[in-house]
Amino acid sequence: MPRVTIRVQAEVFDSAHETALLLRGHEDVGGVAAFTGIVRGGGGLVALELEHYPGMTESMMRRIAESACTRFGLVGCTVIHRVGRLAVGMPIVLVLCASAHRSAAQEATAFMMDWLKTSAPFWKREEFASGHSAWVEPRAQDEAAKARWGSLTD
Amino acid sequence: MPRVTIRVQAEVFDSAHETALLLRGHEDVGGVAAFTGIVRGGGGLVALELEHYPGMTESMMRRIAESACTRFGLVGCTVIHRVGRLAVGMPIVLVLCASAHRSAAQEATAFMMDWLKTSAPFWKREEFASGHSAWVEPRAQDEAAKARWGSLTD
Amino acid sequence: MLRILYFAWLRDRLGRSGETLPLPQGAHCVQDLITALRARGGEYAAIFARPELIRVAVNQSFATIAAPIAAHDEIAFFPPVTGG
Amino acid sequence: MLRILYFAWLRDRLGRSGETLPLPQGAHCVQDLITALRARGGEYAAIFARPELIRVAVNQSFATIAAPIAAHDEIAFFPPVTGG
Repeated sequence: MPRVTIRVQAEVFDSAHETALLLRGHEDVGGVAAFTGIVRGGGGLVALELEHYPGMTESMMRRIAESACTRFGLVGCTVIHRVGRLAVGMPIVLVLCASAHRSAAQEATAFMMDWLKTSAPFWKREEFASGHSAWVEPRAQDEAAKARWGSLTD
Repeated sequence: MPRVTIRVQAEVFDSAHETALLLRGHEDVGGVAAFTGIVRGGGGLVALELEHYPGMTESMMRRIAESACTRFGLVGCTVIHRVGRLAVGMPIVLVLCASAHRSAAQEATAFMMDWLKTSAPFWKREEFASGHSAWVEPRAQDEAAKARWGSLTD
Repeated sequence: MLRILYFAWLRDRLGRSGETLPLPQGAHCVQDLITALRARGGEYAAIFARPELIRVAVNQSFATIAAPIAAHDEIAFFPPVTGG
Repeated sequence: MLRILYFAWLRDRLGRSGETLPLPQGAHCVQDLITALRARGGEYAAIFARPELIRVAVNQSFATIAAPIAAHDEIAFFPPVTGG
């Protein structure tokens, strides 16, 4: 069985520690691909406030992770998504995929990010230096990126 | 100018530390993609011995990294390749790519790995539990993977 | 009782994160619930007049407005997600 | 003097990691150097009889066997690379 770890947390994550946990006891891993999403500054942005739907979020994250393991033959994967107030430069999300071969790990990471962005119930509100704040609009290109994978369980 | 770090070393690397160095002072990064290559066990393999061509290795790694920064508009990238004897489960290579948007970082990581595997002068010798050892044969699929990118400076 | 949840700007505009509600008379699907909520007027009418801006989950799975609902279901309304 | 380097199984089979050598009489390109090395016989003849198994770098850049060489160049022979 692939090793799947899912977490929603306010705290920062330690990608090296998570990688060590993912790999522990596995000698059949040839590569680990990772993606860390970061709060990008610009336009006076100070922070993001991340809200989620407890329960549904974790179940969607697990479905996405298990689907990636099956589709790409992963040894395991880890997805950690932060919630709460995250200042510019702070990490938001970590996806780690471990597999025997490199391309599977890299493609699975892209697949999981595309699905997370469009199917896990998180919402971002932007806080600006001016004091103004606004909910982030969804981007059509995120839906298009997800669409190339077909359905979650293809 | 993109921030480019190239190293060939015997010592293990710390991906979290390298990521922090890559991001320091940059507020324009939205994501960091990483790939860590690991000595995969199986078939009685005990360790790899990694040899390289000092001087040419670093200059090829730098050319590949700078090409990736230009082609994908990276904020910066880090490539660390280990040499010497590496037991099963040990990390061999780390590629980190930081960019404003996710897909550029992920594609640049794949690009750099494809070029490293086929154009940086490293050679692997496999050591087996039986005492037998053998130089690793190049794989045709690695050349094919590189070919999809055109030339290094396209 | 239905458990209704509102997230993100729906919660901001409605001034509440959720409510419990008996299944409205004759309601069989999400659309029937939306019709009942619109009938309250005010922000409810304004928000639910534009269902294309809203996503729905029934019992924590994405659903369409044609999805059947029953007493004790958890029904969430929220904008398209923007995590990751 | 040319500086010649051998890596991986070429070094193992030749029993040396490199050598210095005057530019052979009349040699203008890598192929001319290979011809001179083959003429030594033994492992040199065996290895350089199959140039398709060997890659060449001149002054630390990949080169073809048609690449020109000159005194003081660094010329490396090695198998296709297998790092990463």
